[in-house]
Amino acid sequence: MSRYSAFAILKNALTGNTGWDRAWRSPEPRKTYDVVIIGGGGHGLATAYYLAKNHDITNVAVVEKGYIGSGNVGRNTTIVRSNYMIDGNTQFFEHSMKLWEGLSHELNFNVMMSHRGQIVLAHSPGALDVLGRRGNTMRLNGIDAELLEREDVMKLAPYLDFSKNARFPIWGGLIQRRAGTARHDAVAWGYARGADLQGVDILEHCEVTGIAKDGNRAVGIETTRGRINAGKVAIAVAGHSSHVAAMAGLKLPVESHVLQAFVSEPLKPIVHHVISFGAELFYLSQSDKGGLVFGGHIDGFNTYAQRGTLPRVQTVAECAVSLMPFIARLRLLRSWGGIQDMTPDGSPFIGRTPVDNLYLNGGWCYQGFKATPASGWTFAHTIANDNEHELNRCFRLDRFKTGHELDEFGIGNWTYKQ
Amino acid sequence: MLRITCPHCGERDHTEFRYGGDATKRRPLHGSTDAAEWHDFVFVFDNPKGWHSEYWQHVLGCRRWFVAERHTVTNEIRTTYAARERGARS
Amino acid sequence: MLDLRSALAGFDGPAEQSGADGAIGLEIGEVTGWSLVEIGVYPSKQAEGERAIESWLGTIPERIATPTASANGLLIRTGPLSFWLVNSTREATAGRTYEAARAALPEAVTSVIDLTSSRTRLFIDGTHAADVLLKGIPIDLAIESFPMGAIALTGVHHTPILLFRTAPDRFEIFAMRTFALTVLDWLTDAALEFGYRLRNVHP
Amino acid sequence: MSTPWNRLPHGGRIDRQKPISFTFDYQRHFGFAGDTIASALLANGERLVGRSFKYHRPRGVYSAGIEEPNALVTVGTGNRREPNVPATMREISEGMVVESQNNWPSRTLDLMSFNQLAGKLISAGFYYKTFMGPAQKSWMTYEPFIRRAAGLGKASTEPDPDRYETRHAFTDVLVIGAGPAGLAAAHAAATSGARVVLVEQDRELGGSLLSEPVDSALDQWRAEVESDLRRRDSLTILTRTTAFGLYDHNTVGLLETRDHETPKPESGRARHVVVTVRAKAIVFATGAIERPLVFNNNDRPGVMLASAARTYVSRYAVKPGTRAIIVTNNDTAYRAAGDLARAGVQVVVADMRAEIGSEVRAETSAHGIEIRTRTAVVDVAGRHGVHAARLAEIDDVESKPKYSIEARSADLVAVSGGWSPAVHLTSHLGVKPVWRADIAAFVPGALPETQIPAGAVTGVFSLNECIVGGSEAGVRAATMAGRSGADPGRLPAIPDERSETLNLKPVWEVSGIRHGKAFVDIQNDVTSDDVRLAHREGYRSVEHLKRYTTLGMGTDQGKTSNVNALALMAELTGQSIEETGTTTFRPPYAPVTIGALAGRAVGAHFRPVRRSPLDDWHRKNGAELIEAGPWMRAWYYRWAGKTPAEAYIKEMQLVRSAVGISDVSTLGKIAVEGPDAAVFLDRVYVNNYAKLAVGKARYGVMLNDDGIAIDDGTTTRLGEHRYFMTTTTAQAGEVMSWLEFLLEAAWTDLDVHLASLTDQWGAMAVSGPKAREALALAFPAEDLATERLPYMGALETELEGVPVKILRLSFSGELAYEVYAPAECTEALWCRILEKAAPLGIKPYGLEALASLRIEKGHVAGLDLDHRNTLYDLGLGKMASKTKPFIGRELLAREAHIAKDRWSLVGLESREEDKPLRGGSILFARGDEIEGHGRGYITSVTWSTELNKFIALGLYKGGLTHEGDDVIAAFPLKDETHRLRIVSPHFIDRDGKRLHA
Ligand SMILES: Cc1cc2nc3c(=O)[nH]c(=O)nc-3n(C[C@H](O)[C@H](O)[C@H](O)COP(=O)(O)OP(=O)(O)OC[C@H]3O[C@@H](n4cnc5c(N)ncnc54)[C@H](O)[C@@H]3O)c2cc1C
Ligand SMILES: NC(=O)c1ccc[n+]([C@@H]2O[C@H](COP(=O)([O-])OP(=O)(O)OC[C@H]3O[C@@H](n4cnc5c(N)ncnc54)[C@H](O)[C@@H]3O)[C@@H](O)[C@H]2O)c1
Ligand SMILES: Cc1cc2nc3c(=O)[nH]c(=O)nc-3n(C[C@H](O)[C@H](O)[C@H](O)COP(=O)(O)O)c2cc1C
Ligand SMILES: [Zn+2]
Repeated sequence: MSRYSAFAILKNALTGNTGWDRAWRSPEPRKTYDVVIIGGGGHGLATAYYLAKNHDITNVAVVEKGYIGSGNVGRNTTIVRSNYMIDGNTQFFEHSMKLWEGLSHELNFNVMMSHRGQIVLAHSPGALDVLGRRGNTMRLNGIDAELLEREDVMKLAPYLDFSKNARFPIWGGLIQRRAGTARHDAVAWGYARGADLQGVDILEHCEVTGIAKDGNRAVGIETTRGRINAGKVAIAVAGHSSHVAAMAGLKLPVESHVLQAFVSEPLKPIVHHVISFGAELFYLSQSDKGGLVFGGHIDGFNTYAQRGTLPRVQTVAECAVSLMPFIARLRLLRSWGGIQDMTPDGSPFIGRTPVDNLYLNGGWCYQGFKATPASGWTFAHTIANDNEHELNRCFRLDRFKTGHELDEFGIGNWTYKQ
Repeated sequence: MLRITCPHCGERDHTEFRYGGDATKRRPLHGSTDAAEWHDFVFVFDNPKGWHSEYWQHVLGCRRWFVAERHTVTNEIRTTYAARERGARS
Repeated sequence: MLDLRSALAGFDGPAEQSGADGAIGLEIGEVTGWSLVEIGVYPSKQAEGERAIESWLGTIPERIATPTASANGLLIRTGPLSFWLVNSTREATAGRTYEAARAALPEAVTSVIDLTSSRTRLFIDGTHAADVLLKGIPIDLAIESFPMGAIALTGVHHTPILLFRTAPDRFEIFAMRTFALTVLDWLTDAALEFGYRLRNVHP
Repeated sequence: MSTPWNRLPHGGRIDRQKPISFTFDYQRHFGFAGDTIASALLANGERLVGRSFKYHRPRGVYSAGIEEPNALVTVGTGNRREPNVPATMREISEGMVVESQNNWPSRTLDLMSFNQLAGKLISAGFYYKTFMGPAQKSWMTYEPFIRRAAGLGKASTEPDPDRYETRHAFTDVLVIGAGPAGLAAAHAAATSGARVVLVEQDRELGGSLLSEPVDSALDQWRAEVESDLRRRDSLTILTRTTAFGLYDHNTVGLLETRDHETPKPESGRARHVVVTVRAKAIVFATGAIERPLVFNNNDRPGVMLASAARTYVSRYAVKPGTRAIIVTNNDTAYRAAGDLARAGVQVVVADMRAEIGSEVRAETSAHGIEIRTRTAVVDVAGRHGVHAARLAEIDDVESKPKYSIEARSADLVAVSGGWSPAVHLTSHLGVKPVWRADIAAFVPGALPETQIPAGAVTGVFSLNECIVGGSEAGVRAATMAGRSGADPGRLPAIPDERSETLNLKPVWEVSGIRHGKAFVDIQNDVTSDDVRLAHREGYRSVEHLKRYTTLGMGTDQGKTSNVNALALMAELTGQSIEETGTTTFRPPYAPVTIGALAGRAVGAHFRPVRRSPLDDWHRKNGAELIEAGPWMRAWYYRWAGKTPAEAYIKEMQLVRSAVGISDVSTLGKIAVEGPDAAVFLDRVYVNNYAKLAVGKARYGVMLNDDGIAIDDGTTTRLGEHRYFMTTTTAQAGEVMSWLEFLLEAAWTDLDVHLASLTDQWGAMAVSGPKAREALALAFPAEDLATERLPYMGALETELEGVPVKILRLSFSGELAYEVYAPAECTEALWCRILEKAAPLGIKPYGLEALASLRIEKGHVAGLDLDHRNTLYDLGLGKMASKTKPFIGRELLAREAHIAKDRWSLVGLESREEDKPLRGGSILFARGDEIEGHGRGYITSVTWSTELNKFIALGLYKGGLTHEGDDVIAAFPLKDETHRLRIVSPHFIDRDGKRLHA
């Protein structure tokens, strides 16, 4: 397997690029693995990587029904940040940010983590207080954050609507400079390659159709490529969590909703940060390829159809033009949808389930991409030790029974309104 | 666009409605002290890939709540009826 | 009596605008001098309630889309258990209609609520009236689908309205009072390309 | 004005009476009405129109339609600057400013262009393999360079001054595409009695017929059908309108453009409009798009699709070259050959097939066209424009070039690799297109019966069949729309026509030459080598191929490139094309103006404004307004100061010392009426309502099923079965829906009727020690004495014939009343009170003072009620009834919710005189390390005019069990800390003397 480097690129350029190998193998499934991970998204692949890397568990398969990265890891708006204020979330997402910082190096795969900064806007004095609380909590936990006055925002993003015409004027904002974007597909591919190098089998086009149990213990999976036995089974299927968990007889606090994302035609650099509107859910950044990548609210009804409705495209465009009026003349190039696993409190699950040897990672709502490294890291820990790590203890599946909700945004128990 | 037939107003854009979640769940009797029952009712969803009975309210319309049976993979809606009729139908 | 104030008094747009071709194609304005009472029928008393209404007014509309006329005004069904009685005479806010309705309908089966102040009644009149409305109202306004006299409960610009076709080219909009000015802003803006003149709006 | 260089003297669908001048890269050019930028540039001899995305290679016009991968230009200047406009679609207009893109300093000398080796260095995916070191975050060093090199056009950062709109439409039948199939479908559907909308992205109707010579029999047929359709009232024709997306339940998004009108925004005419059509049935008559061939340097200016070459000659009367080589693997390119030859172009056809039909041969031989079978173009010479092509004989079986290679001088290489039906829209809802090996193309998959494809999109090639198919589709669509039985009508007879054949021999790439680049995706600079590299590295699924190489991800979304790419991949993997499949088709079919998607819901019109009945008064009487959700509210009044900080203190002082009046009309108000109203309220509120006396009000709190507090407010019993509920401003809508839900879905046996009264009643709070006096002056006839109207008492009365409600409630902690009047009379009543009570010094106070007064009183609101807090957290635990169940009771009792150390409501008093205190500060006990999440935080702060210091409400671990503790509020964002003491949240009037006064 060739190591990636500038030198390797030069050498290969001279030989017609014929020296590169497969980034990951395409093996036949073995009969038995120590751990089978269902779902070749960011979290499943990262989990496999850290199982091998941190826990020396390498007899692992990642089972993916389509191609790896075909799920939300390959269709999200790529925002990475750690501006969380609820105890538990703060530490987890900051751990993730730390892993992001070294990820390209660690994986020997450039995931293009761009720490270009994220600006969250406030449109009233009250909203600025709320951001104050968030920013203060971040600072007190060693996370960078700066409060911005209206004038500061104007300097950083002069193209926003600062006119009298703005329905929701900009009062200020909060910037996390280490926040930014990463190249979504590269995250899947980088972890896949990293896991593969350590012996993990990545089984694509292999859909899980059943989970085999012996009593209350998970012992394997049924797939479209046959039965695979497993010491432990881990679910990381994002929008399909309920569907797969049901194969083991579990019902989850999850509703699946479609979230759309959008990209404009490619442009020369114009937006240099991640910008988050404060009046409605809307966020935008410019990809390295030049497209303005943006998104908004879920369409608002549960669905597994990986496509959105036109009215949502329009409300998102309304936010875009209202926030940055220059965008009106530009064109939408493509829109797509991803199925999100929405939970009652907007926070995820990483941990054990009522079924022995069956683990669940899901319920990521809008925020699973930034969580990918820490999610894999802690999930691997939980699988390896049959116990939660301190960092994912708050993400227990049974937290609603005890009242340990983690409601980061204070929206309340309405999955479809979040 | 989903085109949803309000049992009282007829077929409209889904933007006139608000989605209200799973309609198959049985609300515990008022005053039930069974916490587990409440937990499941409030927090746990079938979330099926397939036919789903769900509540909608015609907020930009007659404001009435009703049940729609919709397929969550194709988004096809096979029937709608007033929420008040749910007891009779299921 | 205390002065009545129109919700549109704060309108600060132009009272008249010619359209892209220089013409003034539409009239937009407020209908004043009417009252509105909501009648709610209690669910377990639906039959009784509807009978009471029918015996008082001599009519009961079957469907929301098709209101019926009565001696006390237009009776509109607004849902399975609710009606609006729109009387086209103005009788102050605690008007006779409310009192008459309360007196005519038994309290045990109906609730009667004066909503006269809660709505602002706008109209738009002109060949392009439907074209203007279609910029924001997702209702098929072709005359076959939405004939004269038809009613729809729907929305425009995120606010709920009752839409009423009073002539092939004339519509009325019952808008929420607190949103009425926004709706008028919306209407005049949408009408701009055809030109409009305001009627009975007095900033 | 002399006729431009490449313009033919006659013909074309241009209006020679209407010359138009425009500039391209500052150089003046002329064209005619009817020209696109591309046709005009070609007419003026401009072949090089821009640079490519990655390698910055010189590029020219490649097509004549929406599929254009190359000729993207920037149109307009200043705030109307519009990047990435396909030159093949935009019509020229007088004075238009057109610029080429992606080059620096100019399109002829582009310093960013990369040489051969550099090209190999930056092959597909190279960036994944480098720029990783040496340290963490090193991408930050390289990214700016990569970003600058990428991207195409440059956008303006100024607001776009033009107007955009959206519109709704309804129809029986929507016909997409006005080629022969679409025209026939529209005709048939309309004559069957259906309402029809016919949309066409081009400015004219006719589709491929527009490339027929003007006034030919086919053109006349086209014109006749058009005028028939235009006469029909039941048919709406939208040209320059692209159907960009098929959505659920037969809704289709259209983009209607009016650039040719250059509409002025102030005239109310929109530049672009997004139309949402709901159709009972849809006919897809979207035609087919020609496919290129892959060979070395196939991207050079002067290489173009054969159909495009034909269109330029016939439709625009432009000669795209003088010596053309047409390279094809099918019959259709012979049309182009014939038309070019007729226009005086010297034509050689390099046909890759061994045999060609005699009919084809006969037709072309008449024009002295040289035909070479088994021949391919393998390379092209000429950087800024083709000047020669290399032909090679290919071997029949493998399509590999044999040795003999011959260079031919040529300035036009027209290519045809077959046709791809425009299946895009048919696939937007997930219906996968199916591969048809006989025509080497994807056709629509099995569609629902209300979606009917017709014409070339179904893989039909003869005009006759397209028309017949179109008519059938139109009738079927009308039937689906419930307009059956009527006579489908008759089209004008179709003129005799040559039979149309394809006879395609699939050849994807003519390889064999090992230097240079053979492009698959011309826009994104993806070469066949990149496809091979992706294969080698395992990016073999078409979706991986796409993402790794960026194939098909450009502005053209791979309309010309996708099939070639997946066919190459199929060859490499040994799978069939069917197994290989296509990438997912997604809306929009062609890029859509974002402004048009937003329409008028932007800027000040972004969201509706909700106005209190006093809004107008506030604006005219010195109020500063502020957004509060949808509402605009009076924030403070200028009588009290110029800044909010100054004003609210004066306003508070007025209320505490005399009397003030404040607009509280935004409160949610709900009539709850019926025999079961009391039972209902008892269930939804934690406290008891059944026993509330008529004429009395009570403060209540509502929980969600999960036990979290969602709203609070007072509810007044006005009659035995008549209650008047108020809710918080923010939650009014939610509460109404929730109550309706409970009655319709949970407790259908309760006889309760609800009505929103928020708009019916305006409301004002009259507060302060002189409040009673003030009201007495305004209501001289009322007895307002405490005996008659005690604290929490209610009064329904009239003032000059207007119904008024007076509730003795207090948010400020002072003696206070809420006075309600019908919204129409609210201003009159407000003015009456101001006028009558003027001797008492009454003045209005705003939202800021209102909030500050309630903090002094210790009332929770807004930020404290953020869906995270339980009743106990808010210090309201005592309200929970022990005698009756209420919503949320069971889950409120969950262990974490009743834990003793939860963060709960406390009052906080400043211990430092001259330091500001801020909301959002984090609280710590004295002696704590100032780090982590602290023990709580401050929700709201005010200067207390009573205590002459900053006070605050906050949530603190353990709550009031810590009363008297000194704590620290940290605000690290401003490097501030502040010493505070925990106190009761009721800073004033703890014994309620003022309230009950
Ligand atoms: C439009 C959109 C925008 C978003 N934007 C952001 C953002 O800006 N920042 C952020 O942090 N997060 C964002 N998210 C959320 C984030 O993308 C997800 O939370 C995260 O990717 C989920 O984890 P994953 O990568 O493992 O999921 P996925 O990539 O979805 O992986 C799950 C995999 O499981 C596979 N699978 C499912 N069922 C089976 C089965 N039966 N057998 C085998 N395999 C199966 C799926 O095919 C899929 O590949 C966004 C999400 C969407 C949809
Ligand atoms: N099938 C083939 O491969 C092929 C090849 C060459 C020529 N032809 C000939 O082409 C003709 C085919 O007729 P036809 O009517 O099926 O196709 P057409 O190409 O003549 O017409 C299709 C029309 O649809 C329009 N269109 C496509 N997508 C659209 C969209 N999303 N929104 C709005 N407009 C859109 C196009 O602008 C075009 O005018 C026949 O004369 C046939 O002989 C067919
Ligand atoms: C961050 C990001 C940027 C994207 N940029 C582009 C782009 O420039 N061009 C494009 O065609 N698609 C772009 N896409 C969308 C993909 O083509 C694709 O639609 C998306 O990954 C979902 O996959 P699907 O459409 O195959 O279901 C982008 C996607 C993401 C997540
Ligand atoms: Zn309805």
